[in-house]
Amino acid sequence: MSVITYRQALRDTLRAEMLRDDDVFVMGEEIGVFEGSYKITEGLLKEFGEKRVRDTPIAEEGFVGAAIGAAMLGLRPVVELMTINFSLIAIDQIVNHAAKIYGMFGGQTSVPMVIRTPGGGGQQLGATHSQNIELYYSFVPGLKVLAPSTPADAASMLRAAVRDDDPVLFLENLGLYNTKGEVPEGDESVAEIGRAAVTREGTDITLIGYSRMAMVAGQVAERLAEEGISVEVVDLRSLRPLDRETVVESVRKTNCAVICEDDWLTYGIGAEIAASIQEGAFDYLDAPVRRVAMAEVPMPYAKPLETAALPSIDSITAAVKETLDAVGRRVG
Amino acid sequence: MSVITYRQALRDTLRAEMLRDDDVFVMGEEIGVFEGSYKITEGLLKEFGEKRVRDTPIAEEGFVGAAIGAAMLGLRPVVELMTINFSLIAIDQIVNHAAKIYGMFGGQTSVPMVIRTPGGGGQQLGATHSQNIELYYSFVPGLKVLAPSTPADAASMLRAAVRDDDPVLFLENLGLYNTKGEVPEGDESVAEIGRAAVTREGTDITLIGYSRMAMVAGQVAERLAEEGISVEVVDLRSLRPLDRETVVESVRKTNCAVICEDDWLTYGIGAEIAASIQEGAFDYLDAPVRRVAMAEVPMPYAKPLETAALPSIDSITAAVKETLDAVGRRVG
Amino acid sequence: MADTAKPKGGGTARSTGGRRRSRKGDAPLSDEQPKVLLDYYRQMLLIRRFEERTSQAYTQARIGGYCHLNLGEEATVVGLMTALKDEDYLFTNYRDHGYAIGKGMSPRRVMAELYGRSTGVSKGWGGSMHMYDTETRMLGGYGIVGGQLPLATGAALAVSYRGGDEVVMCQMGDGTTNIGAWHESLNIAALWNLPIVFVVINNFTGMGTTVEMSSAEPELHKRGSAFRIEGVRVDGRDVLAVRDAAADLVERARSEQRPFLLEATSYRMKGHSVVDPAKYRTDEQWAEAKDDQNDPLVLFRARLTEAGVLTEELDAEIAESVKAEVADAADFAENSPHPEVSTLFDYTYATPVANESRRMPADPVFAEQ
Amino acid sequence: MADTAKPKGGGTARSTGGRRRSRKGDAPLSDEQPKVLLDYYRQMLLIRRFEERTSQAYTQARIGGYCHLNLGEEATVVGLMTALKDEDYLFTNYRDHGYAIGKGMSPRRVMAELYGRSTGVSKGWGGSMHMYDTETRMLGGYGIVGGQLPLATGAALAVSYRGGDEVVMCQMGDGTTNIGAWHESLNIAALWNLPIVFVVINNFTGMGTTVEMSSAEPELHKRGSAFRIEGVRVDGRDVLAVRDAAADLVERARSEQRPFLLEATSYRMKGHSVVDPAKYRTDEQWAEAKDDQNDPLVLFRARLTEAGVLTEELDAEIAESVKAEVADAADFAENSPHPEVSTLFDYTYATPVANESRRMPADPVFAEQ
Ligand SMILES: Cc1ncc(C[n+]2csc(CCOP(=O)(O)OP(=O)(O)O)c2C)c(N)n1
Ligand SMILES: Cc1ncc(C[n+]2csc(CCOP(=O)(O)OP(=O)(O)O)c2C)c(N)n1
Ligand SMILES: [Mg+2]
Ligand SMILES: [Mg+2]
Repeated sequence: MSVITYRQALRDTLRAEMLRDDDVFVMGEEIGVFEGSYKITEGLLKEFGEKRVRDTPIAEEGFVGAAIGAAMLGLRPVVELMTINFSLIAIDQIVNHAAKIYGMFGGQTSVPMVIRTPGGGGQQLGATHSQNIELYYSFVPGLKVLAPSTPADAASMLRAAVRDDDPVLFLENLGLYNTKGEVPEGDESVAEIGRAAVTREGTDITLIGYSRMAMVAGQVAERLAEEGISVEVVDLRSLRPLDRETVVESVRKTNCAVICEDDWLTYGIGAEIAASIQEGAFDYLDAPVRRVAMAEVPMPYAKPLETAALPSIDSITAAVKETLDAVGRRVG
Repeated sequence: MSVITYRQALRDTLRAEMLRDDDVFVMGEEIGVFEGSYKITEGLLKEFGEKRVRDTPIAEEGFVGAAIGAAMLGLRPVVELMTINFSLIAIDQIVNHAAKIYGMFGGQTSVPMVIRTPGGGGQQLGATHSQNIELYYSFVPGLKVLAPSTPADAASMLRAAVRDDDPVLFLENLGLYNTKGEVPEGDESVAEIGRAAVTREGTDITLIGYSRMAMVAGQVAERLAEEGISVEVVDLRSLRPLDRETVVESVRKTNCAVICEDDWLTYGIGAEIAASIQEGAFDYLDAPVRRVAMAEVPMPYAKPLETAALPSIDSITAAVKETLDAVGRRVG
Repeated sequence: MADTAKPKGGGTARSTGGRRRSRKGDAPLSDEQPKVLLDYYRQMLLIRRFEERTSQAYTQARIGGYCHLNLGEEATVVGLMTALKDEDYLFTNYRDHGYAIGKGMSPRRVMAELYGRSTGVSKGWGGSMHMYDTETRMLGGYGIVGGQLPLATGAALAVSYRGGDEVVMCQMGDGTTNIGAWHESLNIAALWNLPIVFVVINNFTGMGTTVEMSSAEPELHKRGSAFRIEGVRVDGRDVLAVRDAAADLVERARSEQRPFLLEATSYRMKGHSVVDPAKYRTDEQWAEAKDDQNDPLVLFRARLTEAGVLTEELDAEIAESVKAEVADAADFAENSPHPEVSTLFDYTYATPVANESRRMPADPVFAEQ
Repeated sequence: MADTAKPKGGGTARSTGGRRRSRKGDAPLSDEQPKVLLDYYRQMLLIRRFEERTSQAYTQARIGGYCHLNLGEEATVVGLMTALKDEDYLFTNYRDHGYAIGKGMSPRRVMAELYGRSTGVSKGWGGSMHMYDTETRMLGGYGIVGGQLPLATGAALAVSYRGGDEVVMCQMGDGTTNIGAWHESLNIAALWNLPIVFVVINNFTGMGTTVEMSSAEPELHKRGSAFRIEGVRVDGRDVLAVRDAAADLVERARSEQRPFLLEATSYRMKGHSVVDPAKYRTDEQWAEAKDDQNDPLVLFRARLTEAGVLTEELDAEIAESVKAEVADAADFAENSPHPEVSTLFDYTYATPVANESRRMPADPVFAEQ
């Protein structure tokens, strides 16, 4: 067991996958000479050279599309999009091409590629740089969307993504890069795509999150444990496919649920989770499923406004307590 | 009262708005010389000339962005995107610019523009031309998203969109253009943005749709009425803002609901509706809210596959009946 | 007629040695092999008749969706396809029937695709706009304008990455040179020295919008200048000129490992797609589109006849054989099975995955589990 | 020092008549008005000191988000802004502090924006990357690379639609010339004869990626050729050369009603943003960036001194006044109020609307109703 950062887990895994398979290569803006905006690719150019670590022009549509084309011929590109906000320039290639090529041509050619990109917010980056739009990809059949919240998951899920034959949107998070966690020494495990995980067992209420909010959910559970409230935490891990069964099973046990997400509430990821819970655990639910999400505004730059707009340990805690109140099961 | 097509209602309204206000102009691919892929702009070039009816190059990002810039200076462009599928090329301009400019700069400049675009499917257009991705815009604060289902609504809502000072995504539908409906002669009514409508009253169940599926919902209700089942139909009309109150009020009365939509189910528009209903009418719900939506595949070209993948009067009827069975209230 | 009897697009041409010469369109035919010339002629006629049949089948609702034809562009299609080796890759736009045939797919399977049958080249999943065949290396017709450009660039990247000898050809229309993907793709191809030839079929119009209305530099072959990419314009009515120009650039892309740009001017004989009556065309535009002098088949027939390569008898024979082949293709399509509804979820993912949705519209969300 | 005392970006220059002359960078200063030259000098120094202060405040966490400076680009900024009339419009990228000041915003309100205060030019909603001011017609700094190009083109369309006399200037970096929006925007501007000048600030690098690595035609002013847009390259270290070149193109855009392209080469003195130590720079690149010969302030100071326009005394005086102005700006920012949380929902929509979400994260969905 060693304790490493989420960033380190990604970097180590990328490197190992490149060593394992010559067809794996990385491309993106500023990933070579600059070593990555968030330094995930640090050292790779030096080790692997320009052929396998490709600095691209600022042309998201062009280089994401080029990665798709290269994947059609059997290479396994891992593309970095500097942040998910910039993916909007490449989204036609992702949604209308990467996601369609296997089906539209009757299963003749798969598209084995990974698009790594961080979401996040809370860094005063302003309206265009603080969006969490994983929804756009999670909605699309033909894509797989992974959203690990721990270094161990980051490693095993990135391994799975690189080895999978379909296009995978691999969601990272600015707020997770420096977080640390245990990763088994010499771990070679490959996560199964499409599986959520109960990351903390509990009996009073189910708290659901993914990516950074799965970590925050754990912190909320920790805090509520001190008040004697037993929170079960579900980390979705995979947004497409979505593991409804694990979520619903938990709610059947706890009889109530709160979802925390840092995208916007209306039509956000949590909407599907809530809709699924009411459909799959209707007879078990003792209170409405609540969602805690970002305020629905273009994110302001000013710190007090940004802080107010984002979900926090406090706001999630409040929603959990109110839900427990509603079912008359408040413990603390 | 005159009975006209949805297409005619749009065309008449566009023309009237252009006559009313010199700052209103239309632009898009093939809308002038070609008179529009779906002939909504037929005759406009001849009447208004090239200045106000602008054929653009195939450059969705460029001309949508240009419309935004023109709107910042106070013009009121009405842009046509040939189908919503092609909006993915312009989405960065819509989401990162049109939706942000008012807020990001502290409310200094509004962006009074309309983007008209049809969704739809069921025409064997294949995977890249059969998507319903209004979700992408409905998710974004700063945008308004309208989805009329009748000629009368098409007219009054387009009027509202053109006169509104914010960017409006105006969703039309290939399957509605030839449908007919009554529009009051000389009608000048301006719809209130953000309001759903109960388009048919009923007592047994609430059936919710928008755009073409609101029309289909009406047909389902009609058919079920023959079996003695009283369906209340809610047409969402506005996807952003979303009128949850009207939906929830109906469900509080009928105690159960089905949503029909022709986008994909997981994370689709219906997810938010179901999530909102369970939150707003929790104590009134006698059965889970069901959703009938498109199968989650890249849409195949072959007719039998396409037909199977799409929601239909039959599949919606089945879901309604199963829901009524579940609440033990099946009448017919 | 068995579809194996059809001469493959690039096949016959590859046996000739004359492709590298950059010859004028009206150069004498004396140093061409008659067999090869007749093969071109037959291919052009095959595409003409195939498209006419397509148009008819569309009108009879045997074919759905959008349907864009290569009528008037036969010399361009055949000339381009002849310039490629079997192992070279092709990406096109949605106006792709002729290319599919020219690259070597059997007309039977192309027609079956149009009919949406499981014997179609894309198993009925693609339709008119989305012909694809791994074997003949046509890596797809694409319906999003410009969508194929980044993909083709990426295919060339893969070739270069592996040190391969193949060239990628990326076909598109004139209107496509105005979209951002054009700029990003050509820039990347030039920066990374990729073996790709971008081919613009300039039929002078997008749907109804002319090149002058949409391209600030209407001499499209010059637009490579923004990337230091050499561009050539060729008369797309002349199959030999197209072949020579294309072969020259394809071979240079192969040996020099860098991208080139080819513009072929030709006339779209009909509307943008089968349903388009092209009412917007001016009298002058119609005259041009209908002028025999702009019909590649009329032109080539005259030239072959004049050179004594084609006799009236031979022409009738070829016409008969082409007619039979097209009829056979339509019969094959008509008699092929529709895809089974049970296959609806077969092609969402190549790697099977837990919790994938296989829900039919009427199913509740939890029925599947 | 009251912020009204600051000479407005374009203000002083507009009183001179010499802007149209296309003069070499090292032409004699004899036919320039000393007052005007000193104004340029002061503005350049103001931007230099302002950015140094910005950098410091960022390090002290008074400023958040990303923060990109104009250090090394002062001559370019001032030269460009001087070429514009008050009524002309400006769009820039995120490297926009200097432009905001140059176009006429008070340093106070620019600094307050950086501090995220409600007295900021964008009321604290924009931050470093998003300076905006209706009055001075700077219509925004934009953080999405290339995002401003279609917008600026549209602003020029509005001017043209109304038959106005204004010109739009659209600034961007060298790396931005590789994105699709560049192509689409320049093409549209040329097709529709729009009065706009696209200005590329070529500081030879994106973040760490050089122009040669990212642009297949690295002589960026030549890329207008794909649209028949005339392009000019100017030495961005020389404020007068930039002014002349820019004024020439701005006035031609005004009178000829068509777009132009201007490339200004200059040196980015520091990293891409305040947090970037630019470790990737080679020794040679660092030498270049630090070379006094590439520092526009050093160059202009020497030239003014040599011409007798600037004395040591005057220089000290200007330095003092600039220092005071920057300190005043920082004080003003520091003492300005933060926006109230109660204003969070004030700027989602310009036209109020039924059922708009005004939900705080902890609120249930139906609390608001
Ligand atoms: C991104 C996108 N925008 C618009 C369309 C609609 N559309 C289909 S074909 C076409 C015209 C294309 O013209 P050109 O590139 O010249 O090809 P041609 O049809 O003449 O072969 C348009 C606008 C589309 N399919 N994709
Ligand atoms: C669409 C998009 N892609 C990537 C980025 C990240 N990014 C910000 S600045 C920058 C480099 C821009 O270089 P250049 O255009 O030369 O401007 P400079 O910073 O040198 O002034 C990049 C890649 C972005 N903001 N937007
Ligand atoms: Mg064309
Ligand atoms: Mg730069």
